[in-house]
Amino acid sequence: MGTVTMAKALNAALRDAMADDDRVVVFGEDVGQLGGVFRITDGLLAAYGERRCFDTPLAEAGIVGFAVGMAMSGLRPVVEMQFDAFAYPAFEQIASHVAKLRNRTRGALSVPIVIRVPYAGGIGGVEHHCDSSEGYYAHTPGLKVVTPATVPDAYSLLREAIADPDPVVFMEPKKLYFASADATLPVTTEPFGRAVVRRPGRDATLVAYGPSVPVALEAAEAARGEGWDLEVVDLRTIVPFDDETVTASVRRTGRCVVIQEAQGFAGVGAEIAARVQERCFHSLHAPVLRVSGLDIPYPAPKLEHVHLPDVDRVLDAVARLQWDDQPDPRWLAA
Amino acid sequence: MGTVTMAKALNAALRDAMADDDRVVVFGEDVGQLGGVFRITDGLLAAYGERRCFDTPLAEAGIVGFAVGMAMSGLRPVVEMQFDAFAYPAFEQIASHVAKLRNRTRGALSVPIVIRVPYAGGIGGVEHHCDSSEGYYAHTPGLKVVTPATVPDAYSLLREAIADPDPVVFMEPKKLYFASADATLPVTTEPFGRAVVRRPGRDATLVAYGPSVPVALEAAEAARGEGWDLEVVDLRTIVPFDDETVTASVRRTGRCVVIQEAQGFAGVGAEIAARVQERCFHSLHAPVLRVSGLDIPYPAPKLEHVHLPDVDRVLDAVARLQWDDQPDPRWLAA
Amino acid sequence: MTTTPPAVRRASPRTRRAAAPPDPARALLPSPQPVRLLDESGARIAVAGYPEPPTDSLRELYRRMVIGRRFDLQSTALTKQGRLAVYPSARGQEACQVGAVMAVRDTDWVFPTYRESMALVSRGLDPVEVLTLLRGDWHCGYDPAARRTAPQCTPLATQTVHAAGLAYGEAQQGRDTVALAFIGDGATSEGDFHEGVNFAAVFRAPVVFFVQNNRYAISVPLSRQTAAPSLAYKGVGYGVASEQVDGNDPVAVLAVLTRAVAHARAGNGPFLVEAHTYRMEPHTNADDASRYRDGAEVEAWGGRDPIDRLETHLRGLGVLDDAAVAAIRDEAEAFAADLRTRMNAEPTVDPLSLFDHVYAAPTPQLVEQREQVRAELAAAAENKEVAG
Amino acid sequence: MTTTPPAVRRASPRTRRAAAPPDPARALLPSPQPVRLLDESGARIAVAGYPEPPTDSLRELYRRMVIGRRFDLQSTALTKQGRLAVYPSARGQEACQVGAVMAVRDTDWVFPTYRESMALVSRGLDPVEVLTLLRGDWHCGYDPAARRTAPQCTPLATQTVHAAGLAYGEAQQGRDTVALAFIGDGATSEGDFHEGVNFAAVFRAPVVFFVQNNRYAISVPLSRQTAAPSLAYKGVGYGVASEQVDGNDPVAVLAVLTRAVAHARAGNGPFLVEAHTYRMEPHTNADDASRYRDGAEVEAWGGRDPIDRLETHLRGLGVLDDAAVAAIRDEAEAFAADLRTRMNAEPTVDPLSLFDHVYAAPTPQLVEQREQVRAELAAAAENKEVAG
Ligand SMILES: Cc1ncc(C[n+]2csc(CCOP(=O)(O)OP(=O)(O)O)c2C)c(N)n1
Ligand SMILES: Cc1ncc(C[n+]2csc(CCOP(=O)(O)OP(=O)(O)O)c2C)c(N)n1
Ligand SMILES: [Mg+2]
Ligand SMILES: [Mg+2]
Repeated sequence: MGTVTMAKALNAALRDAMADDDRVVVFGEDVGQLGGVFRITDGLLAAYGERRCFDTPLAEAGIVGFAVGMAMSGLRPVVEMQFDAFAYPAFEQIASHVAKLRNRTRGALSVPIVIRVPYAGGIGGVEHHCDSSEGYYAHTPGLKVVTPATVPDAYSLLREAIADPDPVVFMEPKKLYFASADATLPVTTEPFGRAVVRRPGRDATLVAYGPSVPVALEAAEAARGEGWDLEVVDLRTIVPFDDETVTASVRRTGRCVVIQEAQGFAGVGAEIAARVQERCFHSLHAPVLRVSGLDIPYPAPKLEHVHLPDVDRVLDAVARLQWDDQPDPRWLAA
Repeated sequence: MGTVTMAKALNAALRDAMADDDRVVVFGEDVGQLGGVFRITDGLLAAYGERRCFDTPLAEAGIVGFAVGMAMSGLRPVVEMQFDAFAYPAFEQIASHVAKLRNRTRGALSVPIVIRVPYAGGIGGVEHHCDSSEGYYAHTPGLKVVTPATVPDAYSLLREAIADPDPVVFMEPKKLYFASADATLPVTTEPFGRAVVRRPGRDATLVAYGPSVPVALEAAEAARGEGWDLEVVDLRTIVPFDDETVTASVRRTGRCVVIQEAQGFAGVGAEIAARVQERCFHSLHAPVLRVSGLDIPYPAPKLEHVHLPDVDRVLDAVARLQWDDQPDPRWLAA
Repeated sequence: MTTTPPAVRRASPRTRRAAAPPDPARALLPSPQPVRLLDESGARIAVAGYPEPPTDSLRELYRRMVIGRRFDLQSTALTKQGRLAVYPSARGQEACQVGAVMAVRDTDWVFPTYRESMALVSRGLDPVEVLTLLRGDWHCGYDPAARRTAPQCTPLATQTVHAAGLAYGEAQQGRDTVALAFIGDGATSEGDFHEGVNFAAVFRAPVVFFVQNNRYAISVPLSRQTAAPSLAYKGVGYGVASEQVDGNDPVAVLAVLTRAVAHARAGNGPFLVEAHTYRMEPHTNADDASRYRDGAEVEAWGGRDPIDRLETHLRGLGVLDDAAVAAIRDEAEAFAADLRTRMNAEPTVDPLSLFDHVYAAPTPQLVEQREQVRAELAAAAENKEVAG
Repeated sequence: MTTTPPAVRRASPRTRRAAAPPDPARALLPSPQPVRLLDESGARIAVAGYPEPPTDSLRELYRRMVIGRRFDLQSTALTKQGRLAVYPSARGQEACQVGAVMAVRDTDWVFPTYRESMALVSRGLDPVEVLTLLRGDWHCGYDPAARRTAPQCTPLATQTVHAAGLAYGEAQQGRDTVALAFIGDGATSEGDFHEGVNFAAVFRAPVVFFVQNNRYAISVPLSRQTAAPSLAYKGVGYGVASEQVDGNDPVAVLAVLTRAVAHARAGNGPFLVEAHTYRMEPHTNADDASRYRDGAEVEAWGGRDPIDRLETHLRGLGVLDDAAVAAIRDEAEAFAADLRTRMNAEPTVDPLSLFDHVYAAPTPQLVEQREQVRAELAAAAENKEVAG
């Protein structure tokens, strides 16, 4: 098919899912005539009509709650939250209903909805447009949390999310929307729950997901110059988590850095670090380190580069992996 | 003063804070005439009148947003969310305004409000009344997150929260409301950011907070029988976090179990485990283990005992701390 | 999709003054006083637009109210015996609870709150299944899909949005389902109520929003929820037809709800009904209502009993006599006795079922946790055996 | 605190029919057509209750609108030059932007959205400080406390609740501050709008909620936000007085807002105003409005220009002549030139300031992170020096 952007791949996934299953309906703010502010729903209204793709009143709790009701009627709603922070008004509906309805009813009701959330930064957006909110969802049992880093995954994971019997929070890294790759669509990649080694390496493992995967790959490339051969694992789905792939990699390499854009405290990266040290303790030559966003509100465009994990910061962390088997002096001093 | 319950200590803290500073106002659902469903605000309306303590319309985003506005006018609102899960409608106000207003305005506006959240389980409550939601707040930069486990701390930390220039999410462990202790009020305990060793021990450190502190203490007591001398650290404030006390303890004991009631995935316990292994790597004889709620929606009363960390589960984790310096076979098998 | 500037379609102000067009809002406003078809003594009042429901329906309404009240009293008693963890009573609200569910079909969907146990029993759900939540066995004891009844909703007002989505989804699939969403006066203050009614209005979804205004949200009086002349006046702001009704007048409740359901089913969009009523009991058995309302108020409302009112009316019509009333009371007693017996048996709930319905299939993480719990339970059972 | 059952204070239905009490809702309903004091040609229309504002005020209104529009055009131009990351234009909405802020005092509080840059400049805030957000330097460039102007709010409708709280807090402390909360038509669908208006109503907080209904929320037309006859009809459901106004009629906007502010300041509680207007530009410079509205519609609205309308009126009154108009235009040009110059200088923002205002004092975790960033920056600077 040639060169495809992630935005186009997501659009194709929606289009194909709607063609294959007429229970699939797409709605949200500006998803109809406009095709979404990122054009992910472009052309769906024209192709499938108002019944299948429509604009709603401007109210996120309403959108998610409406999707719950529509799912109860047998449909398969895919809703768009316009930006990460604008999903917060829907938090109660997501945490108290979407995540729990199957459990509350012992499986009598399911909520096969997909909540698409364009997230994270790196696009020079003003405040409230760049939050990395995956940690909130990953901490909420009953939700699956998925985030593609590649064009084929964008297509395949979104198709799987729509077909999944459970609610999926589908986190789309905004800064990758217009990154393109050679890809032939439709494509089926590894299923939910499987991480993928994007680059094999022997010396240390970089665990990343979504917008941090390209950073990890770039860092691994740069690390070659420093004599480090780094493995990069792309999680793809945060929930369910692929312990097997991550653990196998770290046991092999003996060192691990976890990368995420979100503020670090009590986020997904903390979970990964906690799991890895728990499961790979005797293989580790150094503590599992984390490179994450700072523990501050997302900064204004002019300073976002200071906040975001970049190649240098990743390499700094790699350098601290006690290659000489000496403890990190920072923590000894404390 | 003799025997005081935590509920009474919290009530006294509000009462004294209102007496000392007439900018302090208390409002929320049922906090006036009724004195709150847990009676934490009992008598405040009678003592200070409608201007200082009042019931609001039933709307949590409204309550928190109203508090933001009142704080802008120079007052110091203390608001009550009736139960943990019923704070979710306020999530946008908390994450996008309460947490960020100081930062957005370079300190020109501050939000010295206290959001009181009765939380966690163990009281046989029906669904949506027992969530452990501290992880969501701890993951949000700009919020302080505090949770007392003792009666003196309930008083002192709440007083400090009200006096603090920053917004504080004050998490009150419901199951401890009516636990009592000998205490003389007013009392000043250690300040925000200081963890306290509740029980010294040499063999391993149990890190706990809020409702899990009594479980940790009980487990430490029981562990004596098995020949383990366990130290118990009560965090008291989750944000700011006391790395110093926790790190010093684990470096001394060489082993650590983190206990929390909340579902484990990407919660506060993950952060603690990640930090501890990072900072104490060379002192650790075993991985940092976590005992937490299961990764499921909070269960109905009849099964909550299966969900909640209890003494047995803590002792099981302690037993897995590789006392014979052998790796945990569970993870080798994987 | 495009809009026309106002002046194009509107007469200029000067012309307007000459012949003002009818205010489109008028048709949406409720009656300025609650609709009442029986006065407090049980005598019939004629109100245009609200014909009296068929006598058979009224008799059935009476029967279900009597059983409903008996169920409610029994449930409160069960809390005292420790058989129920908590029970939010609907005593005093029988006309609303029963009238509303009688206005919808079995194929319609009902979205109840924690307060609607009586309504659900009246809809024919098994009372033991209804009480599963309040006994603490599981979150929902009945099959919502089979009974077309959502789980009783605790997070206030959230169910109104689900009702809008369900109703729209059903209509889109060519089914003539109506969704009946219950909500309390206090919960109308929540943002989700606003969004639920608005979504239903914009999509003309067939939803009846039924506000039982029992004057309190736990302890908080209506005056703290709204400064509006009545909650029914919220309808016009959404373009939704609305009505207010005396919620202790069973005939009026059934008549107004019947009209509302017909309006929705006919494709005219949602309908908002506010019923003025009163809960005679505390918020739940755990509440102490004496803290916030006085006995005189409760007593005054006791004098407006909905069952008495309907009984007087039906006796007047010759539809009920002493024997019929006694037979219905007997039926209610039998119902309560059966409930008591069945509630004495404590079902066991398999702890491992905790892992069954978090996802359609458990994640590897849950499989691990399940295995750990299984091992713990096995060890505990073994210890018991050794000890025993 | 206790409530009275309805029948005690209400006449029985029969009595009512004889002499129906006046509907308390009437007084809260808006005029069924938007208030208009100038027709499209600029001719004066008399409307009871809305006296024409003083001529001095109208002249000042005109002046600020001309400067406001010039500011707006300049800002849009700055996006093309890459000097601003994004700019949401208010062109076409000048009557609303300027009229509203002219109706309040400097001691009152204003709660603007992203759309109100023009309003803030008109309020006297430094345009460079206003544009700090959109240039991407920091989230808010002015001192909200000093200017009694909240940061421009992006999370829709959330500011309405802050306005209610601020107004109530001020009143409680004996100050006669009014809060003016701006909001768009789309944002009225959010739950927070409902809660903000309701809190203000219940606590009789002096807030003016000013809805600029510009008929679109980005691409979504008004018909997808509401089925109500007009957004102003939402007021009655909260017990809030309301009005609708022709938002392209500057005289009417100023008159209606002046009344609304007086109503609030006098202690009568909040007031809801809906202004019917239109944004002539896309949602922001990044938006492609041709995807959702056609040129004819835009053109039709262009013919209802608020500045032209007021200019005609003031020329008719003899308050403006060619020279005066030219002088104001010159002033606007000078304003724009000054803005251009000042926006050419890119301020540097200290990266370490990121840690300064997360809390009043940084946590130990932030101190650590700050130290790490400081070290990184020092290393980078050193590398640069070595390289350079
Ligand atoms: C979102 C949310 N906030 C708070 C509560 C706690 N709560 C349960 S019932 C109740 C009062 C509800 O009053 P109303 O809506 O009038 O219904 P009623 O109980 O009178 O039937 C409150 C505050 C809740 N369940 N959900
Ligand atoms: C809570 C929230 N959801 C979505 C958005 C994204 N968004 C920004 S402006 C806008 C449209 C707002 O329309 P309206 O309220 O009519 O104001 P206008 O832009 O027309 O002035 C949307 C959807 C947001 N800022 N906040
Ligand atoms: Mg009520
Ligand atoms: Mg608009």
